[in-house]
Amino acid sequence: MSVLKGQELRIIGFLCNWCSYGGADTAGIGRFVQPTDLRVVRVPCSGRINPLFIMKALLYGADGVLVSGCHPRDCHYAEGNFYARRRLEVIKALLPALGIDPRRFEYTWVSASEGRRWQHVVESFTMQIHDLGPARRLPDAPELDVLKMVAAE
Amino acid sequence: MSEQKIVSRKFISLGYLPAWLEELALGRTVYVPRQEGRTVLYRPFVPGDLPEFSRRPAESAKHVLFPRSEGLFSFCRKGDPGAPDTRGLLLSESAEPGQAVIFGALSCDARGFFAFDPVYDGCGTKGIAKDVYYLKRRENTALIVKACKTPLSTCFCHWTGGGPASAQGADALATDLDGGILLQAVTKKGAALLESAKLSPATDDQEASARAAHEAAVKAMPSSPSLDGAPEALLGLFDNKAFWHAQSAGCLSCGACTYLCPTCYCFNLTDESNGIAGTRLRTWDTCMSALFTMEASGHNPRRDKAARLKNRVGHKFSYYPRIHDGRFSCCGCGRCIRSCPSSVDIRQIVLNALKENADV
Amino acid sequence: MRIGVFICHCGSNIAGTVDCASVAEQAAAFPDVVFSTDTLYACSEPGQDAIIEAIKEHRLTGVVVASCTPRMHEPTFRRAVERAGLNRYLFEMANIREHVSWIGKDMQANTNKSAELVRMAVAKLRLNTELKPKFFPVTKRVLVIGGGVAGIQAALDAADAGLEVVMVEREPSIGGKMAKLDKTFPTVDCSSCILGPRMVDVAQHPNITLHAASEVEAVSGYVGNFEVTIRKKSTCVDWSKCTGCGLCTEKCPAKKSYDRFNEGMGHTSAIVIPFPQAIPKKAGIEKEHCRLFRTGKCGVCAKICPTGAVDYAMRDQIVSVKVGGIVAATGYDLMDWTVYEEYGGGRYPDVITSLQYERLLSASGPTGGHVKRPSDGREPQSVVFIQCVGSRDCSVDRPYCSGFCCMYTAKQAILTKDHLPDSQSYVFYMDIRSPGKGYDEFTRRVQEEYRARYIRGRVSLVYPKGDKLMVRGADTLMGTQVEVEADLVVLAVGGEAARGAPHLAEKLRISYDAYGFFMEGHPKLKPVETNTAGVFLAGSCQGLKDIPSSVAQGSAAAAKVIGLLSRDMLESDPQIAQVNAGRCIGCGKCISVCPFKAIQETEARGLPKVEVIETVCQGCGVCNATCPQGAIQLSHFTDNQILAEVEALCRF
Amino acid sequence: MSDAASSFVAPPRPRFEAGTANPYLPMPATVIEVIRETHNIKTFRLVLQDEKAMREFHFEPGQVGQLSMFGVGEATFVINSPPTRKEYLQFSVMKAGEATAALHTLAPGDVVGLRAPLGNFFPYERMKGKDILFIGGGIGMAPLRTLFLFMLDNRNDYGKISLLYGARSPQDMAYSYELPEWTDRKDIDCVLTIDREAEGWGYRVGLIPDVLLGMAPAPDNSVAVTCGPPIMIKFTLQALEKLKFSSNQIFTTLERRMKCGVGICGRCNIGGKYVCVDGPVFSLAELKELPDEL
Amino acid sequence: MSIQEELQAVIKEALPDVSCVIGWREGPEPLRAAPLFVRTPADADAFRSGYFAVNNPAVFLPEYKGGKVGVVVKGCDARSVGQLLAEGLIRREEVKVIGFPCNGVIDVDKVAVALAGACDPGEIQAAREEGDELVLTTPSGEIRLRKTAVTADKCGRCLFPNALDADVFVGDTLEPAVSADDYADVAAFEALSLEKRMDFWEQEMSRCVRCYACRNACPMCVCREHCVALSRDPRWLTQSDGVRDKMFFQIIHASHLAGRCTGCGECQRACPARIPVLLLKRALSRRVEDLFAYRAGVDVAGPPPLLSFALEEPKIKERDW
Repeated sequence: MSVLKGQELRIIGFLCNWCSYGGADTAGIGRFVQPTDLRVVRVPCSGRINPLFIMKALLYGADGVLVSGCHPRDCHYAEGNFYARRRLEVIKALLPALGIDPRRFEYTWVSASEGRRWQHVVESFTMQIHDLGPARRLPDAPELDVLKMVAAE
Repeated sequence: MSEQKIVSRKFISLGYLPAWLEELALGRTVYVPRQEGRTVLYRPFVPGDLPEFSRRPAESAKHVLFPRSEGLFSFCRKGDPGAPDTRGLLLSESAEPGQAVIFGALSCDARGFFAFDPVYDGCGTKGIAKDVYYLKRRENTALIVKACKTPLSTCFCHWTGGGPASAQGADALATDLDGGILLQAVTKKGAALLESAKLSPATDDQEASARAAHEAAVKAMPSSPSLDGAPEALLGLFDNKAFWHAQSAGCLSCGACTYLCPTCYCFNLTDESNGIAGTRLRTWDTCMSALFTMEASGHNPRRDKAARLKNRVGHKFSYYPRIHDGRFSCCGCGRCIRSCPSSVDIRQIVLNALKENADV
Repeated sequence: MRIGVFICHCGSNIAGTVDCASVAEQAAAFPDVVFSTDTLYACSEPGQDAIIEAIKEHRLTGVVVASCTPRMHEPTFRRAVERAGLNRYLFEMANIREHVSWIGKDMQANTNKSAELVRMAVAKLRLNTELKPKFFPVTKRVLVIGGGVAGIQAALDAADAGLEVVMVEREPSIGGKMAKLDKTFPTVDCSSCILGPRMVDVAQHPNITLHAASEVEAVSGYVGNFEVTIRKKSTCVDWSKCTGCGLCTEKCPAKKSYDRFNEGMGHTSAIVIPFPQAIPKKAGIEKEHCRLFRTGKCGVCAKICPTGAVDYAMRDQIVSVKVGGIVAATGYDLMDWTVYEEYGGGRYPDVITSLQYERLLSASGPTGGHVKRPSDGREPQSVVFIQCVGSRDCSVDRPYCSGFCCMYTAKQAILTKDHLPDSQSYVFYMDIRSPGKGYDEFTRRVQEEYRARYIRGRVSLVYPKGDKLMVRGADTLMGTQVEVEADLVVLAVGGEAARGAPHLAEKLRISYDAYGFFMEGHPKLKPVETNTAGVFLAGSCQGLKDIPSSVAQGSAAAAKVIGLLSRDMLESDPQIAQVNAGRCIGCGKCISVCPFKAIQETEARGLPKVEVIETVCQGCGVCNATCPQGAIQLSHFTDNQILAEVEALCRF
Repeated sequence: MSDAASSFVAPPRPRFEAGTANPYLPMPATVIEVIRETHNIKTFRLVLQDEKAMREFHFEPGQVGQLSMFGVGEATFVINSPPTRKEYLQFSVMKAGEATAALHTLAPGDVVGLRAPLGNFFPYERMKGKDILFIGGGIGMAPLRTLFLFMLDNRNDYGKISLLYGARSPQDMAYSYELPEWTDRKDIDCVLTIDREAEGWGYRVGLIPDVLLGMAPAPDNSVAVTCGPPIMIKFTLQALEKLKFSSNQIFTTLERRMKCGVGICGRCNIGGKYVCVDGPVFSLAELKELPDEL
Repeated sequence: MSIQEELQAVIKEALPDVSCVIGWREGPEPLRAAPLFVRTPADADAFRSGYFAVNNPAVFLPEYKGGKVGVVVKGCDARSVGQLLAEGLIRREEVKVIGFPCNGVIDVDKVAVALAGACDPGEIQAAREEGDELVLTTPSGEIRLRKTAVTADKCGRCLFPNALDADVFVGDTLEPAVSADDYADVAAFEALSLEKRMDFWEQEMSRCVRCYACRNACPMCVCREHCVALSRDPRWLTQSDGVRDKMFFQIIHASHLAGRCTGCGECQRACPARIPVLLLKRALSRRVEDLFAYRAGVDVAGPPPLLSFALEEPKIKERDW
């Protein structure tokens, strides 16, 4: 039930509903073939994305995290992506200090019409993560091993 | 030392210590004080890496018997693939703990378990429930304490009924002598550990030197005030808000004091789950946190830090002794003082309480 | 929770590359899932009925449908579960079509990915709670931005339905591009004869307030209650006094001013009434041409004006208005064709745009309807039309078809023959696109009846030869090079998004595409809606289209607004921020970041707290990402819900 | 401990009887019925999955249990069905925090965990032959219900039995479906009251302490048992004292955040008393000896 | 009059106006002063400033919101006061800030290193400063240490030895020893391989006991009992002893301090497991300073950088896909 062994890595995308999720849909409607590693979490706005979601994902098992929102000035909520831009940019600085390759996290802007661009972003980011390989994970508490029972079955 | 009967005695020269520890580590986890980063902690012995005795460990050894976090049991909701509508529940208790030895703990660490024992054995609540997890570990773990020579400025074990070379709560006592260590077992479990070819028989002279060392260590400690009146004094001050407000002014409400304390035994229970599987965790908890007593409704009987500090001091020097034969649930190790970012001094609070109560 | 999972095949759209049965089987083992199945078309009537039946039979308290994008059918399925008695928010979708089956060919990978997306949806659903909308009153007034034919149609329809309409037009007169046209295809009827009366209706309709020479400055608020600021640009003429008598334009000494209405095909005065049928018919000073403004000496118009309407010191005025809905009908502009060096890049006076040609053809134009070459005023005998100038041309980043050029070129060729019976027209084209009613017949007529020569091929060069222009191009059907001697070259210049369109889109918080055209809510199902509730689109601002389509969209947008504002109260989306007062420490960080000023300070038992103004919150969640304690949570997208999705992927 | 023993009643200490030596291990139980009492109170009826354990399950009126929502956690509730009616164990849950919110999602057939019985209980033996006055407010009726029904099932052991039960409004009244039976019974005196006038309400209107003073029960050979929200308890105790009930004649139950339920985890203490083992039932006399930390 | 005596006088003077003045007194250990709460003039005699007065008294200020309180601050402490003010967590009119020039404070951990096993630092019976030296009385005699070897790292990069925005400033202002913070510590750490960096944290965080002293000693961590560390809604963390969760808490702490951390180092000093948790915060501070030219507690006029934005961000170089 986990990622396909040897073929896929675990990439999580946080996409704003109005632009980038739509852009990913547009790419789908256009049948723009993409690698299958990415799993998308839909959020209303890139401003909703607490940078800690990214850190959580990276620390707890993701090999890469991609955030995409509306282009600056094009936010459905006017300002959300402006806040996001600052916060995402700042949180990136934490990765090298933790020993996590900063290339494991990228953010970008894709509008609902940019299906092609989305395809390109997914392709290049997935390739980038595959180049980096599986991420090292800090050990979890042994007493929580039971939580992985599902995977074992 | 005097209050306990010595079951057996051995001597080990310093050169043999690593080999003996390695021998002990066969089939057991041996915990020793080890330098970690900028501090000394009780960590599993690693061959080739000698215990660190030049500094006293920052933490107590209680995590060996009472882990910071342990899974009490796991649960799994099994769906029947044929009929997903029926869901059974699978509960399984966590595995039994293995054998362990703590070597080189302090006397105060051993006395800390004294505070645990009656509570976790159900004595405090007159036998209603035995904590099988702690008791099993207690049974499986042998404790060799090492006598202290010089006190730290924060030490006050002798105020609380202990001493720098007490073996209370331990299985054996180790004392540094020239060229080696004298080992004196006070329990059968301790004696069994001393059955090793790496150890040589101890002499009466060695025991005499040890006794002298113990006496010197006791002497090195400043004189101790009487805390006999503490239980009543603290109860008497229960409603004295100003007193507790002043005592707690510097408190930051963190858990450093309680987590490093050898006698603090409070815990929390939380569930963690993922999908259909989960576990119930028992984790250390601290009465210094407002959340400790916060009720779901938002009501909190100990809303401010004064009330919480009062509970910590009160529990150790009043409520606990009133249930447990007058014994304090404080071993005087001073770790709460040393580890407190604000240097809150529990000794001073108890003395202040005695004074304040006397003044009233 | 008792969860039911439905994996949709979408015919073969999903089932073609996803093993839906396997996904359903895997989902059966997910926590709280008590029922799991695959279904051919979940959105079809039998599909929806099956969901409803399953809810009842298995006493489901939550539903996951894995199918297409939630942007498509989330509302559909929400209504379905609601029909079965569930709260509509106890429903989640997994997008296994646009995000899986349509973008990957590997069945195994797709199946695995689909199952994981369903696992995420289940994980989130387990934390969903019932949410109920609140109701708030609406302002029954609509703002129409743009007074072209689409905007006029929308305004009149809405006004006739009893709504108050505020129309904002950037130019001094409404009418838009259509007002400049001589005739319209395929009927060749007079443009101003059909548009003029509608413009008058706008002016006279009791429900319509017109702000010409005005622009939307700012938009705040939300559906049902927008607050719009309008900048009324100074025309230096007090329109409340101006009678449109035209005396000033006659006496104005700056007669050589650029004539914008006529696309520069003639000259006009600096104080100007754009055209005789202008609505409003008011004069305005074009400062860049006015002597007084350029030299400080003149003032003739002020002296001559019988009503004393001229006011050189006039300032822009700011007007605020509350509206419940907005129709954007901002039209298009012609692309800047001078990038085409091969057509002379604007250096040859006898190479003109189709819109300029319209003005030459128009009886109300600068030549009174006589077709004359701009260079020497001669009647052209040979007229070459070049199509697809700035359309379907990736080299100038205009890959799209403007849609209307084939038709108007045919029309102009016909009109040329009507005006100059001895003339010969040549049309260079790529393809003839004429799919409308009577359109193809029309393009055939121009070739067969009016003998215009249609040459399939692109023009590679236009160059002057004596007082003529040589047009060199390929005839791809003949496979030869051709060169045509022309007296006049008319470029069928394509359209592009109106100048400043992206800027307006940002104010309206709607999306626009790479070319500046506004994004509709759904290309098929929501052609005049946007993703911002209460904002609708009409006409070419959404994508280039001809007059009938623009008018149809104007009516469609009006219908949407009328529907929206027919209610006294609107439902607010309950996916808004909520404060857990027990966790809030009143630090106010959320207040400072909220883009909508939807959070305010309050107090509980003497402690500072914040609260959300429910009808103002738009649900962006910036506050949620800002609050360090997580005391303010965006309903339906709470931290725990998002974390559950992340953990469903990571920790297993 | 000697101080407690000397008071009028020392609630007997319970023994842990969860059927296992591990006091933390819950017994799986199946929800057989869910009753929506009010907008935020639901009642759950459970049976232990182990039939033998269910048959042999023994508890006393007033004892509590820890209900587990696996994956969420535990919360403490009184067993509010009487030991005399053992076809199921009943708990009433008011929605307040995470665990109670999760419990509210339970449907028949769902599985929960139960650690019970825990804590002490009402000294019903010593109440025999006395007149019993129950005073319950809102969800506070739950702990009274078990003793009340227990006494009805042993009606001859007790003297006059009166119940004063109040809630904010008729909609806030739990066990409303049982009330007609109680009010109709001739061998008990059942008074219902709501805080403010409401349409269709056929009983008393007024705050519990006021109604109580109006009822003016005689303290002689009586015991008052009360439970409810803190503010109601405060004024009810005052009213009882005004009516000359002594602090030995008044019993109530305390609530405190609990985790282990067996006196170890250390959070429910009031001074040296642990509510989870020394309580939840206390006489007013005992409460008065405790430090003031409620 | 020494600065300490002058400060005592100033505290006494301030007293009628404030409910108490927060400063330092001698602690139970010679090397560590403890917080002092001066409520009566007599209390002021216990006041001590100087090398051992490490605690940041600003941490207590939010507790006293609503009434007027005095606080004696070093330069670094004053930045915390400044940031609390900038965020509206305390009110300017409710604090009386008493500043003085600070020559640096001790790092007790460095003493342990400098002693090199000669004795347990806890055995030190007395300590005094003599010029550039620290003289320690131990059971085995006097030990002299060079102060430069045991002074806190933050003092070496201190740009503001004189309390900013003080109502009363005692003594002559000092010139800072350096002109800019070069974040050499962060750079040095990041020069290690990614593997080594993660190894480091794995090792360090394994010692964490989750006591949250780091958080509670932080003057900017005002959430305290409302902190997400223990909450279930939102539930960012389990309560387990796993390195992952413990590391993640430090990430939460650092991220919540991004653009707010003044670098006082109390988090690290408070840690009973001696985990160098300040490093993560400094990595973010460096970024914030680079991007927005913002230093918490100093550049407090505008809104904090992460609670605001600019339409164009000249310093943010987005990836070009």
